[in-house]
Amino acid sequence: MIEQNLCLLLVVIPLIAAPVTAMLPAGRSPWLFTLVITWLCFALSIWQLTIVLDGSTISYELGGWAPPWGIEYHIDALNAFVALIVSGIAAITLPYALRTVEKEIQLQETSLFYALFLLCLVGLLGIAQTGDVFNLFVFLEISSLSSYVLIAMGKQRRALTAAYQYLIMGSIGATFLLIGIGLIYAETGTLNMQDLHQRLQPILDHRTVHTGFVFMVVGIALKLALFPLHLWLPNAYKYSPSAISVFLSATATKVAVYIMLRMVFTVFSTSFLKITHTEFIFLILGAFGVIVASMAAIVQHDLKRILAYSSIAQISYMVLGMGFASTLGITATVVHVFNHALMKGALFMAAGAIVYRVGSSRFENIYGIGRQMPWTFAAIFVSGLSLIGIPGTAGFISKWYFMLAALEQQAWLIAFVILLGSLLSVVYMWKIFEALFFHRLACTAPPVTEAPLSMMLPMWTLVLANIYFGINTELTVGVAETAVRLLGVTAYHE
Amino acid sequence: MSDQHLLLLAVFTPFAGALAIVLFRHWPNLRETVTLVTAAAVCLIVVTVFMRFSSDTLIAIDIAEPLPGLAIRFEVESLGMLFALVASVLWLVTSIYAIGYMRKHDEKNQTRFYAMFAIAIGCTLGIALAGNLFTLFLWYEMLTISTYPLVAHAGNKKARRGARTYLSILLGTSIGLLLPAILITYTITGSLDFQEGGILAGKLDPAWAGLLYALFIFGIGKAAVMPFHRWLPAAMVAPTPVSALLHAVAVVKAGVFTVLKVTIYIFGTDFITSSGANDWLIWFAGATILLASLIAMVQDNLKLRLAYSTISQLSYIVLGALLATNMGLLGGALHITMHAFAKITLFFAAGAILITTDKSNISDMGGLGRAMPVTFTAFLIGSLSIIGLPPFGGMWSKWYLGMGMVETGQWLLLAVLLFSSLLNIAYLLPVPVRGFFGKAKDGTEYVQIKEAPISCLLAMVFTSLASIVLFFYPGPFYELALDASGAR
Amino acid sequence: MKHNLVLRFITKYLFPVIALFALYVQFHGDYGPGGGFQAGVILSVAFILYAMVFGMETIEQVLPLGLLRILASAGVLIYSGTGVITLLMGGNFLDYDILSLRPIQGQHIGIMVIELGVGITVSAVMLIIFYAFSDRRNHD
Amino acid sequence: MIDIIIGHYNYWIVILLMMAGFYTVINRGNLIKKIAGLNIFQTSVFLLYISIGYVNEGTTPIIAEGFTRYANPLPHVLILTAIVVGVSTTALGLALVVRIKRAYGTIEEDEIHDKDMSL
Repeated sequence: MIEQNLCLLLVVIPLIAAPVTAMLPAGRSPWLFTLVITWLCFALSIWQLTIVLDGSTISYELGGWAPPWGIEYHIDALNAFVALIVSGIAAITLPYALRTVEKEIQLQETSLFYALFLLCLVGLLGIAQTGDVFNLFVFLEISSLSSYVLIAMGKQRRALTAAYQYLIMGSIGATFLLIGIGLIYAETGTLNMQDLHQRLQPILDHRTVHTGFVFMVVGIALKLALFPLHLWLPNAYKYSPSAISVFLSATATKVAVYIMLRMVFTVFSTSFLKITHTEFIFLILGAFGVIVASMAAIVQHDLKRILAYSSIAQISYMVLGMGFASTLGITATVVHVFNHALMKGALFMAAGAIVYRVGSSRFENIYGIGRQMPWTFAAIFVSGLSLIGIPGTAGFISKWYFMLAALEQQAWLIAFVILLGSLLSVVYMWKIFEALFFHRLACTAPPVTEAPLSMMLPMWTLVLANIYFGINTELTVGVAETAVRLLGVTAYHE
Repeated sequence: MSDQHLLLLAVFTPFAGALAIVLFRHWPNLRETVTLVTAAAVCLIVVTVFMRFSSDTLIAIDIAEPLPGLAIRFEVESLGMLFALVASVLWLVTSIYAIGYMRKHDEKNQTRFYAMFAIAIGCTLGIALAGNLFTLFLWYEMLTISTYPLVAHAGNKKARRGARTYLSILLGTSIGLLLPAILITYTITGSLDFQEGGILAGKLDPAWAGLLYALFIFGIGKAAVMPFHRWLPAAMVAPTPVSALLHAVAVVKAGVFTVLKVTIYIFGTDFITSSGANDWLIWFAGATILLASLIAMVQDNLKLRLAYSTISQLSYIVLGALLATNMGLLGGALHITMHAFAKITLFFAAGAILITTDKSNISDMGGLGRAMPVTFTAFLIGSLSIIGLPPFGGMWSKWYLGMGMVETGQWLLLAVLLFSSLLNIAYLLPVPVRGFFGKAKDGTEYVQIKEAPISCLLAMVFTSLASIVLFFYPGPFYELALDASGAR
Repeated sequence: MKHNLVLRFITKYLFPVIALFALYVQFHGDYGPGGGFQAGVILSVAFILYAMVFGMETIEQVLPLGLLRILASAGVLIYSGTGVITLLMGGNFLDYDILSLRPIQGQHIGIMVIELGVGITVSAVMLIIFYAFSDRRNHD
Repeated sequence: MIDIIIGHYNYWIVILLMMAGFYTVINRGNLIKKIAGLNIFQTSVFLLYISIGYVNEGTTPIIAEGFTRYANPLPHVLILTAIVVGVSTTALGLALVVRIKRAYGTIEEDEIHDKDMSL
């Protein structure tokens, strides 16, 4: 019985757990309960992935209403992979969250915090699972609304303005998406993704379809912080509570990338992309994003802000991959979604550990801190290398595929941009390394000790995963290739 | 223990050693014992591999396959064996030297130093034993990163700036030039295996071969071909043992080793000569030899002078590769060994002078030789070997390089080679001459200055004697180089 | 507004009417326009009107914030719980047909319970929002 | 031509509202006005959906004798959900504004910016 309802349970379990958590008394019990739930989801998502790994699909009709009337959950390798990333990161974030939340969130708000965390998880998992575009919009808003609140729970007052800014931008993005969905619906009369794909093919040249597509892409681009619509992101990641920085940076934008992939390649199609020349827009924006965001990262003086800008640059890589619209390009994007979740998760965890001990992530307060927190520094170092794309780490695998995709199409300029982005990331990561390790201590800072074990373990799990998935890529590349095949993307031909 | 696992053992023993060093950080004597034991063990393992190695059996092992068709693969072949032997033997010597040096000089963070040193050697062995270009690149990058903390060891502003230059040039060239070169090779051939005769022949349009070859030559920044040589002088802010082993032997030789590997096994000498890929690159190497020698002449800081000398000598090897003839390759491969033993002697001597007298400028060294005869004699032997005079090992490599040039009729390059030998005399010999016969500026006679600690002396004497022995008995290295160059 | 007799009088008598209308909308939603969303809002309007005229304290005695939070959560639980029950009975999630022997009756039962959950949550959340915005005593 | 303009009057209203709302969101510095603008913006989308679902001479989609043409109920259902989302967004936005006012003492964007910069 569990197996046949698997894809649904993944959404329903946290959905039921969220209100229960909200009713639990403040303290550690909400944390424990959430921990159990997230690990359960993680286990289920692994199970789900094993089922669809061979390229098969699962279809589930909510309420027994067959598509196109009812909502259908349609799971293939890509969905299951994204669900795995989301639930995996949630599962690894929770042990980490315990201590930071005790320090950063008022005691009486803990149960609400964890309830919102679960709601955010519901939203993100729902996006990954659903096969219905409107349902996707609803889940997107569930996750966004809860993340606005979670960000606003940050300690500094600027968390409020950051959350407000995110709320305005996010709502505009969601509304654009809604307009797009409405126009497409008006043309086709269906909301089911598979169905949409079928019905859109004959009318790909209709102007309404084009308009709807544009609205959708702009809306999603806002959510995934695609340059130049990225302005909400740095503050949102910087001022949110540490655990939320970790969770959102590793999942929220990645899920938005997934939405973009789904909309562009499943709902519309590669040929539509080519007709409308959207791939050039992706390539241009992606290239600018890589360079501009990396340069912006270099001039920051705050650990978390550097990481946030670097996230924007990395997302731009994923958009570049979509712009190639070839098997290799999309494989690179999907692999990077996973790898980037690993590296940014680890980096933000380490940043959170420093904030936990020092209370700030500004360079002038954390100079030389790496000598007092050697393990945290080592974590930043290794995952930083992964971000740069040093061979032997997960980041290298993604860079390798991006480069292959670029070379395949002889897009020398884009290949140059990818390499330049790598070099720029060397610059900003080394700025961090030097500040944390080789700079002399900030004179006013009292000595600190290493972060607690409950934070260290999840951090190092992710760091080691960075190395493991740099050496064994059976899972990442294997899933990505299956997923890409199902997306109907073909290899590049001249 | 099977042969294949010996390879893994050779590469990963230094890493285990580094771990043990960190664990014993509170007991300096134990820590240094661990260093020595690990170095000896690695040396033993590599020698064992050498004993069991013959050119017709293949010793190879794959440990993982991160990318389809690209395994992390270790494999022994002649050139790699040669490099591994040099690196592991010299690590043992340097460890002995380093203990005396670090204690006498009262360096801070010695645990970090020894641990990172061991890791760097592990990476070097990884490069030496890499079974394909992908694995080689992996260890190449790891070597850059693991040596960064060693360069920045002092932690002051000057060290940080030097280390930044070091890192940005090495990572910049490897990511910006070498990685695309590898990717292009992979896109064209679908493989990165090392193969006799190369993998590119017949698949790459000869017109583009020169460009790709240039990407490789300049991308391998560790070979320090101008204009990407700035990192080597910058790295001289590191403690002397680091300069000695890493920046005279391991790191730079890893660079030229990669150049040789790419030349022999990726391009293949025939393809290079037939496509003319080396036509204009040769002049970069030639120019580097001359310019670096000229710059070395005007350096007063001994370590800097040696650094520029290294740059010039490295280009000998690159030149040997670029000639793409058997003799040239033979000379280049031999020069890896000969230059290693000679140059490390010079650095040891420079370090010994620094820790006992606190002098690093050549102009201050007048008369010091009479107080430190062993050190200066070792320096003299090293210099003569580098200049290429008999009876010192350095003669052989220059001999074969010269033969290669004669063979290809590159008379101008031969002139460069000979002229630079003269320059070698001009910038190396003044140091011992001044030491033995000169006078201190203020006329003091150094009576209270003694020789460096005994472990430093031992290391110096060993390497300088080795330079002499290698003239009379270049046996194993010559055989390996002969195999690798295909001159047999 | 303590002295505005007319307002107080009307409010008092309007309250049950509004509440009753809310219940009508709630349960008639099965056959005509209506349902939990609308009913929940209408019901909360009754309380909000009362609070505006008679003061927050009176409402808070009946519906303290803690209770509202539990109600809001409970509504969601009723909704998702129904889905889980259909799962346990062997159907798909929210497959009401299974709730009774006759599918049509099952549909009736299902939608009733679901809408009840929606109604409870919506009215509780509306009141929580109202509390949050009106309760400024401790801050200004 | 005139037919097209008049015949699609619902779209003109939608576009007008959309632009007005969007302009307000972008141009106004007052945080409350921004949210009001956002609301107008969203409402225009609701209108768009509802007018899409309208069928000429159709009635409300409730089965009753004598009526055969119904409006498409699906957009209405969807928009009901979207309205709830919109309400939640508005409530959350306003709650944030209250907190911001409490923390900064103002709800004007430029003044908040000045206060952040002066730190």
